[in-house]
Amino acid sequence: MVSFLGQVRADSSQQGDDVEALELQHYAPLTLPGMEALARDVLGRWALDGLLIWHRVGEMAPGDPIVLVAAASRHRRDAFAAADFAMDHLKSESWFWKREKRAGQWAWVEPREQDYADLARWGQAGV
Amino acid sequence: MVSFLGQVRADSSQQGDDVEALELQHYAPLTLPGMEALARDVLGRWALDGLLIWHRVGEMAPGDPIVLVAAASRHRRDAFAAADFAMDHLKSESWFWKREKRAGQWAWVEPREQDYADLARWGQAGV
Amino acid sequence: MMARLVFLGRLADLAGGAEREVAPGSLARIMADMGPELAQALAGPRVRLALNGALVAGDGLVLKAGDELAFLPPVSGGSSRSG
Amino acid sequence: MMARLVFLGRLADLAGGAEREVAPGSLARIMADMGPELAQALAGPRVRLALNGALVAGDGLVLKAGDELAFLPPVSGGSSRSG
Repeated sequence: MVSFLGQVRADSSQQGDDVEALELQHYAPLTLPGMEALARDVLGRWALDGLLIWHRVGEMAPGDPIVLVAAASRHRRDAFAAADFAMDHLKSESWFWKREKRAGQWAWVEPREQDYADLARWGQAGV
Repeated sequence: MVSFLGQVRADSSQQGDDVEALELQHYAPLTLPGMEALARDVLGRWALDGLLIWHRVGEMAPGDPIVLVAAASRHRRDAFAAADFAMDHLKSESWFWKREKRAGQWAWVEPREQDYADLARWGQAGV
Repeated sequence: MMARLVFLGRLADLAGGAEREVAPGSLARIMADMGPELAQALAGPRVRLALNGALVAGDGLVLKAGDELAFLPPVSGGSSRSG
Repeated sequence: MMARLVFLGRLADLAGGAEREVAPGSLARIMADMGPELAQALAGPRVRLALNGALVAGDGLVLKAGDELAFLPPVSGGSSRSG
């Protein structure tokens, strides 16, 4: 079983290392079907005994767990590939709006186009 | 953090699914320096915040945990690659002798040359 | 019965709340009833619309009673996690 | 003080135990003192030797007091795990 656990970074997406809190907002009518479609896609690509894709939303502190993906398979190579693929796509197919708190002030994090680069590894465009 | 947990298979390395128990034997004067060298190699190849390489020896039952590798990094890609590399090399660089119990009888498991195939992915020969 | 608007990310700050009930009708009419600052932000080229969970184009859109229309600004970039 | 032989895997079954104390001396003499079946198995081309933890060649090897010589048959193949 391969698992990936992501934790909230202290220095997050922009300069500095003074992030006090992170808030992720999602829109469930889009996020949940997207995650379910991703899970179906992963299960169709590799022979897995089990798959878990979990993502927190709401307010979190640096060091908090934020995402967990786990894939179990008879074959180690499948489990690694499935977890890696799921993480790449979860990042880009999920609709998350993010803001960070620094010195008591919340600020929204701007989009970055380069987030789609990881998807190129899998030979398809980001959705 | 990427972790790989391996469990003892019920059908193990040979035909059938009737393995009652597995015993792994190692020779510590070779195994431990080899694992330490592997850990140094992994730490030299990727920027990791932490690395765990753990392997059980002795008698185990199907479903028991047998190996755990975990790599923590600021960068997800590094953590995946380090854990994958460590598993490939742990499998082939460790000196483990294995026997399986079926219908109350222990039998040693014969070597297979194809176990070295995974190492080719990393562009070096097995040691 | 009313229709519902949902504002994500920074659009919720501009709208003064994450949701708003509006009378059913054309999106053009609903936007006209908003302040110009909010209407301009909602009409931005990078804001996408989801009607009852499905992405749609805004041109000529008419909201019926019970519809939910979400305004989705570009999602935030960068990684917030170490792994 | 004696030297110690260590037998791994199936060689321990053949030797009737995982370890054996022997008088220091040449490996050739030590092997000659064993039964022929065990000596033949230990001298097999795929059996490797480790002297005090380091792989060595057997030709001309002489064990000193306190030395540990391990006989290592080929390691077992196949995967015992699912992941």
